[in-house]
Amino acid sequence: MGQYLVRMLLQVVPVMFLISIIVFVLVHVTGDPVNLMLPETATEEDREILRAALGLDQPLYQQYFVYIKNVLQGDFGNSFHYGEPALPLVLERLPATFELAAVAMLIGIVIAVPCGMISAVKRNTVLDVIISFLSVIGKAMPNFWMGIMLILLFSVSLGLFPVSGRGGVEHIVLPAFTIGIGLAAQMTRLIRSNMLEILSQDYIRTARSKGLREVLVVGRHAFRNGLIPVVTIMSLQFTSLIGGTLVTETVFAWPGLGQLLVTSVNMRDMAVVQAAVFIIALVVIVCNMLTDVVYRYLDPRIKYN
Amino acid sequence: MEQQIKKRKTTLWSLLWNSKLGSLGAIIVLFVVLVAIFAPWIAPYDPAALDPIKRLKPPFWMEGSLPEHLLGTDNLGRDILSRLIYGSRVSLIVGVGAVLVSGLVGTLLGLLAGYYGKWSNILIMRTADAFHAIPSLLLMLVMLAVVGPGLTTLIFVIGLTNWVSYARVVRGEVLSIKERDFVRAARAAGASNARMLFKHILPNIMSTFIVLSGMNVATTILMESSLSFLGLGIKPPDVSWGTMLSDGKQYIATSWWVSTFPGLAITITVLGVIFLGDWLRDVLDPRMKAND
Amino acid sequence: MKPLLEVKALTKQYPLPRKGFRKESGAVQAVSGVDLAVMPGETLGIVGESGCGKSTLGLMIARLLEPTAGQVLFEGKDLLKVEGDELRKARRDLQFVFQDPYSSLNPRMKVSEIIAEPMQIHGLYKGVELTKEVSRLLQAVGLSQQQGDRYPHEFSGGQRQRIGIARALSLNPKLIICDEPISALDVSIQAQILNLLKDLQAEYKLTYMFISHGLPSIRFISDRIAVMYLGRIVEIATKQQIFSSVKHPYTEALLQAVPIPDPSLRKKERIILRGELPNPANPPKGCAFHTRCPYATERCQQEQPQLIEVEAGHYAACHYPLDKRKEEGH
Amino acid sequence: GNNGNSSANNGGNSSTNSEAGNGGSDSGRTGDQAKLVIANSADIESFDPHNNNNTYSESVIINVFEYLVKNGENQEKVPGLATEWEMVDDTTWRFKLREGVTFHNGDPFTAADVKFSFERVAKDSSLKQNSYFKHITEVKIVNDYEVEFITEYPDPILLNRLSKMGAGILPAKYIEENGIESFLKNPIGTGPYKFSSWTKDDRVVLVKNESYYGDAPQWEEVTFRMIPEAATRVSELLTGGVDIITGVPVTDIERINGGEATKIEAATIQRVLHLLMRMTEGTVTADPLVREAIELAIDKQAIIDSIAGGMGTVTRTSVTPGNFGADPGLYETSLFDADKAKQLLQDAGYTNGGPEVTLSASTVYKEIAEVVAAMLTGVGFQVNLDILEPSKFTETYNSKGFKELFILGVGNSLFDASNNYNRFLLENAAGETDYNNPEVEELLQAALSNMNPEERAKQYQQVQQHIANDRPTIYLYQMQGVYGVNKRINFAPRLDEMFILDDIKLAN
Amino acid sequence: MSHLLEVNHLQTHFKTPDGILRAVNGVSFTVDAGETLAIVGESGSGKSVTSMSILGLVSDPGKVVGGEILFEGKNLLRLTKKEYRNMRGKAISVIFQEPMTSLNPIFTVGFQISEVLRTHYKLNRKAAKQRAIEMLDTVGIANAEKVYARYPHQLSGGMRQRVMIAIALVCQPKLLIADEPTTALDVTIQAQILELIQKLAKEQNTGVILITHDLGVVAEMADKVAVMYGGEIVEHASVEQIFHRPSHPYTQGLLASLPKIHEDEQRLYSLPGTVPNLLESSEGCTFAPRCKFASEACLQSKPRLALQGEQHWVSCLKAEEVRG
Ligand SMILES: Nc1ncnc2c1ncn2[C@@H]1O[C@H](COP(=O)(O)OP(=O)(O)OP(=O)(O)O)[C@@H](O)[C@H]1O
Ligand SMILES: Nc1ncnc2c1ncn2[C@@H]1O[C@H](COP(=O)(O)OP(=O)(O)OP(=O)(O)O)[C@@H](O)[C@H]1O
Ligand SMILES: [Mg+2]
Ligand SMILES: [Mg+2]
Repeated sequence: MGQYLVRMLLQVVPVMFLISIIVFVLVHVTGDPVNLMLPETATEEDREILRAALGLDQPLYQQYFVYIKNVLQGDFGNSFHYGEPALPLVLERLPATFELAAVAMLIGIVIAVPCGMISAVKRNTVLDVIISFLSVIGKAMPNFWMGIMLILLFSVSLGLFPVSGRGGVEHIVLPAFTIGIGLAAQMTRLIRSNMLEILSQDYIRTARSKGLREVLVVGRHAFRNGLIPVVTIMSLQFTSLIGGTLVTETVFAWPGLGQLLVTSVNMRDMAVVQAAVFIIALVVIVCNMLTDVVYRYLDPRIKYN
Repeated sequence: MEQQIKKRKTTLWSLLWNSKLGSLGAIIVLFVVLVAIFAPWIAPYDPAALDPIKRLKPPFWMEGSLPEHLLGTDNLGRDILSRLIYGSRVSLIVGVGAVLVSGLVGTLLGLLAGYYGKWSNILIMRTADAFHAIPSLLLMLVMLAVVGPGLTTLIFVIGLTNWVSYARVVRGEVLSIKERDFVRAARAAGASNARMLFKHILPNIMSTFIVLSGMNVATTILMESSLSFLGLGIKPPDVSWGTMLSDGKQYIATSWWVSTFPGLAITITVLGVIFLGDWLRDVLDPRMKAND
Repeated sequence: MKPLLEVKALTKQYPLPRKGFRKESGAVQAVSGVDLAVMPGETLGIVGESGCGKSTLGLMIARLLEPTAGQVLFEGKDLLKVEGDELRKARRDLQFVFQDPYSSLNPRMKVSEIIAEPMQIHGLYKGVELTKEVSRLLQAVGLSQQQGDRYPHEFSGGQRQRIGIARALSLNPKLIICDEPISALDVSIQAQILNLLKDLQAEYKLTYMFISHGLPSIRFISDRIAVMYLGRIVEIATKQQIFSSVKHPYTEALLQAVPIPDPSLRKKERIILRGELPNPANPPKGCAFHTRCPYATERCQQEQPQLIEVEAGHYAACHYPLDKRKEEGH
Repeated sequence: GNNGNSSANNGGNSSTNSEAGNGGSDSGRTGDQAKLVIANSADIESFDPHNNNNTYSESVIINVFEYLVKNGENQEKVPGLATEWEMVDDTTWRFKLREGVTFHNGDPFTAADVKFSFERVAKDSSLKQNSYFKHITEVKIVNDYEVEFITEYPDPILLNRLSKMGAGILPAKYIEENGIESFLKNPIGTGPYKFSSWTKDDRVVLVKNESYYGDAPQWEEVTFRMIPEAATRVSELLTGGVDIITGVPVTDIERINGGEATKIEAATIQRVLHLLMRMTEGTVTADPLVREAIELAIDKQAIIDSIAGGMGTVTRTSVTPGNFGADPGLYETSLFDADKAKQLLQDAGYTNGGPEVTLSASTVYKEIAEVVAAMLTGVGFQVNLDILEPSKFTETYNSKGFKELFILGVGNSLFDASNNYNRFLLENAAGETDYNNPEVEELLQAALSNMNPEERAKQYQQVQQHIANDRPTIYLYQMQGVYGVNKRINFAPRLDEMFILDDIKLAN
Repeated sequence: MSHLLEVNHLQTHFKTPDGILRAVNGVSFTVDAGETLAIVGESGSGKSVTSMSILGLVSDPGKVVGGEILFEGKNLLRLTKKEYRNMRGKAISVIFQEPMTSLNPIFTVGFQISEVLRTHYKLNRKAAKQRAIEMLDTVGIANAEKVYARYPHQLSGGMRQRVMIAIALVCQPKLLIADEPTTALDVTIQAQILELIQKLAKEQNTGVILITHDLGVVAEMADKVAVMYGGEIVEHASVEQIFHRPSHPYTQGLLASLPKIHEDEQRLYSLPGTVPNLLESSEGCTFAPRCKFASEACLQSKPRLALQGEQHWVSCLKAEEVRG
């Protein structure tokens, strides 16, 4: 375990540095935060003063060194926009974001697994076509459409769930479904194509020759073997969700990282963007590690690679 | 024997014909492509011609519809049918173009990472991690600042944010394919690395590529609309399905048709692409031909 | 005469996987310190237990697998030291026929493309000439020109194997390593392929390394036979020597276990090797075979026997080579 | 440039107009009479009144922090934390402070707090409100309940400045003891409502200040929810999740009015939509004929009737009624004449194909920009539409990077003509419209420090006439605030878009 | 007495785009309890498909289109899916041709063995494990308890093969189908496995169908032999008769092709010509194009399996002549 962590760290640290440099440069390329912070009536002199106050008048590399030195001491700097330390701003969004991402993932899996398997087992039948059609709709209809439709149907017409906001369990159902449907769509297709491959493997025939019920043959013997690429995509999807549920967050007024990130990017709020990307990168890396662990659990052969 | 060979040459078409879904997909895709090409001749109106007074009229079967606007009008009173017809152009170009760009970049990098391993693997996969962690919005804004708006920029921006998933999946495939004996056999024959990569490994990951790409067409068409929102994509009066969708966003509750029709257009097109892709995958795989 | 191929102390370790998060837990010693020499025009048969490292050895010689240690001298040149273009050129003369014919053919290439590829790579023929050469090779292995237009999956196992052979022949190499080219075929097709290889050898003075489980086939095709056990050569001699005066108990067990295709000679009691199969990741101390050897002694458990020349040209790695043992009355 | 412009120059700051969204539901709330939930489309920036520059923030924190002077019903200045004031000389003002006022933590409010607050906002140039106050050179404490403001030069609109957000009074002692950061986490003011919690991008909760010096606040708890999506806000209102929503899309008006428990309240607001034109030498819009053609090409009323759902008033000035210096003659008029516009283009020498112009707008005004572009195209212009994401728009705007035309929604929290017309001062116009009319310059300069109200009003009226003729800017229309309101509530929208909580009452 | 298994005119066809592929075309044979029937024949002649047909596991484009499969007198083709399922693994079990790929890589071998028991005998986890370990022991795997928890890739080829056998035998089937169980193994391990099958067959009176290319193995193991060619059985007789009095030219050809372990030869005999195309149904004898005895008649009419001596069935018009 220790060794593994050390090895991961050896790769993580340079990646984090790389990311911090890229983000630093990117944010600076996109524009001058001062232009966004001051009213249009501010004079050039006002701007210079503010720039100096924020340290933006220094050469870029110098700014970066100052920045990275502070980061190494655990200080991610202050948000231009909120005037507060950046890291807590980001951290305080994480629970909402994780909650939404996790439940959405769960919903995606619960929908996609049976659909994908049925689709593969009943390949090229009407059922398969229907599932394909639904999953394309799930993918081709944007999240805002899906979200608003769900609100209109389940909140306004049926009164089953609250419209928006974060709160109890009932609040997460609609936003999670909105995202989950899109995730399910992609996973369904992937599971289908995997299952097709697996179902023609010899060991499936072996399972049948044992007299197992078809449900077990497919659900036990085929399914787990087909999970590896699905897990890859799932971890990709999950990590994408960590910063990328803006549309759904907006529709459901969900105070997640997506909104913060977009506001910060739009405001060129360097410190927050950096802190957010730092956290997201950590999540990406931790997820990749977890995925590795899950791989090993799913497929004992993985060790041989 | 002679006969058999002749039969083989014609099988491609007959295979398409025999595959119901494949031909359905082909028909859909062909239809959309034709619509895009012949848009000016088909569309009943100028897609940009607006008449705010006639805004938000419903499609023909609903009360209050205008007979001259079959699928109703949008928020500025433009004819939705005409916009759908013209919108197919940008959407198709972006959908296909961006998928190709991300597919090419991602596949290439995935190939290299998987094939060469070692430092190129670390370099590429960590870069992928970085790309994955950096918000795409930021990348897009930078592209906007550096390259300036336009259709090509749009395609490249989408391509550059989407390559990661290709790279990951392709790399995984390559890792297993490169252990197969036929790759060794090619090496034994003295094949160069390029030959190994493109002649032996690449064709064997095509099916993965196709499965990924089918759904990605939908993703990119939708992404185009959010980029247009950032000012990176096309500008009015040009029209695309994505922009139609986002224009209709605030009217979903009151005038569903504004956003639902372009959504359906995307759905049907992607469905066509996917059916065609499934078929293509089978055709590209000589083994599958036999059992369709 | 100088040997065409000389292998010195060739060794391969496959690293064992990590278990969970623990660090590397050793390695499988697939091939340990093999020395060999093959003369031009000769066929060296290699037999041995499944998993004893035959394929690994072959792959390393063809430099399709990086050895952990050792030397492969081909025409006096150390193959392991060449790289890049030079390596690719060297490969012209050294071809490999894979154990699994199906997986060694790219499923997405037509057979004619597969056969033409090596010639294209080395720029031997072009255009019409290439086509002609491909059909000549197809015919040489008993396939028709039209069949070149098909994909590998459309062939039977035996035909695929022949495609692999045609591909190996296309470069007119000096040495072909055949890794169980006939195991999955029915006897009639086996015979066909064995004949073909012999004919080609006669015609082009080819040199073969022929790996197989089928002792009768090995006997038919080989000049000399090497017997491997757990990554080592335990016996090597001409086929006459092996079949008439076997020296190593493992070889003896192999020979006795060969089923005889005659029901009237059915053995009442088979001599079956008992005992634990050795684990290549953790080979037993002393002679690797001692766990199953009916003659094993204390010494065998402690001391690893070296491959020594027991008779002229007959080498065996046993403390008690069979004849000697009989003499000594063990 | 020390003119006070509270501008809402783009969608980020605009609480009205047809932009996205609404919605909201707070399931715990319903049925609780003493609780109020208001859904806004954007979050407040912070609880620092000095470092905030948008209407949303002010509409919320105005209930927590108070000003020395307040705006009365007709924008007359009424006592706030100051009970009386007088101008000692052109650059000195004296204020008498209200006694017996305490901050939410119990500390008394005194002159020290006033001094602290104004010196902070006037001196710290990194604060977003700084530019409105930096000419205040000193705040002198006369005694605990009397202060004097000294300004660098005569400022006719000092009182207007003192009744806007940057003039919020902060607790000097509390901040000096705890530091500004901890203050911002736990802000206190003197207002009728106390800070309870703020979940960013989600909600701000205020609770009743039991020891308020004025009338007892009537709501136990008020929640301001942030719901960016208009459709969601409307759904929240319809399902009873919230009581008041801002920014109702005009297409949803019918739905809300048709709802059993919901109604629409709309009122004119301070925001006027501008179409600014670059008059820089060499641009096509430098030609007055072209500019006139543009104004004549635009059917403002049609825009209001369609896109704005009838909610708006055509105007040729941005100093609308209720503001100091308004010219009623330019209000409620429009000059649409497409044929004449075509003729003007001909006259300007564009015989085949009109001039090419780029029209920039933030996505907030996308629809309007599209319609305007279509109208311009209709008379022969070739229009490149350049729709920018709001912050990109702001950036371009602040760096004066637009081409011929751009659309801007401009508010006016100072209720004074100077706020709108100072943009035509040579110094300010340079690089933006490049408007240069010496007469106007003279008038504007004079008005800047003219302490005589009548004269000053005249000066501004003259300026408006000039501008209406010179057309560095065309005014499209004055907008309306459209609110959705639960019928259990009586709510009258305000010109300044503030939520004065105690003016919102339960209907009975 | 009725046979344990009786296959009558079994026909299994694959629908391919090139036409109907007659992989098994009218095959008939019987197996009695305790008896070992070896099936040998050309690669691609339908041996594996025949065994799959008996198990009802022919994969997709393939279908049993004719004939009957009587197991203990019951026609398997008439069973419901559920009845068939209950039969599989319990009454009839199979050792597949590919030992390397026939085990599910992600389950422990122990699980895969006990799964059969739990399916058919509803044993609980513990009992099933107990039984599975016993079985591993029986197939000669040392340290069975440890091996129980291993994954297939952690076992050698021979061990995997024996795990397959354990799965096939754990329910004490009445019929065992072993499809080339030893192709990839060296002769010493092969011998071990063959002995095991033989012993278990004798002790439990199991009928065995042994499919193999190795005529040596056939000679050692079989009671009866069926020789397949082009989807048909061309000769069916006791093992002695096949080896000593082969009456079909193909059988003769096979035997003649064998390399001899005790002799050095310069050339091996091999049948001329190529494998028949199963897509075309020929009028005459499928082997005729490669047969040195073939006459006009052979090309005209299809021979049928006919009795040529005691329990010796040959499908050849010229059987007499062939036998010489
Ligand atoms: N990639 C690998 N990783 C780890 N171990 C391996 C790998 N390839 C082979 N081995 C191990 O190396 C040893 C030798 O394998 P090799 O394939 O050379 O055997 P072989 O003699 O060809 O056997 P067979 O007769 O079954 O083909 C075996 O124990 C095998 O398990
Ligand atoms: N899925 C399939 N689709 C089409 N044809 C098939 C399929 N499976 C088997 N066949 C064909 O059926 C015929 C019989 O195959 P089978 O596997 O029974 O041969 P076999 O006698 O077992 O050969 P081998 O000795 O090589 O194992 C072959 O010609 C093969 O091409
Ligand atoms: Mg091998
Ligand atoms: Mg078979």
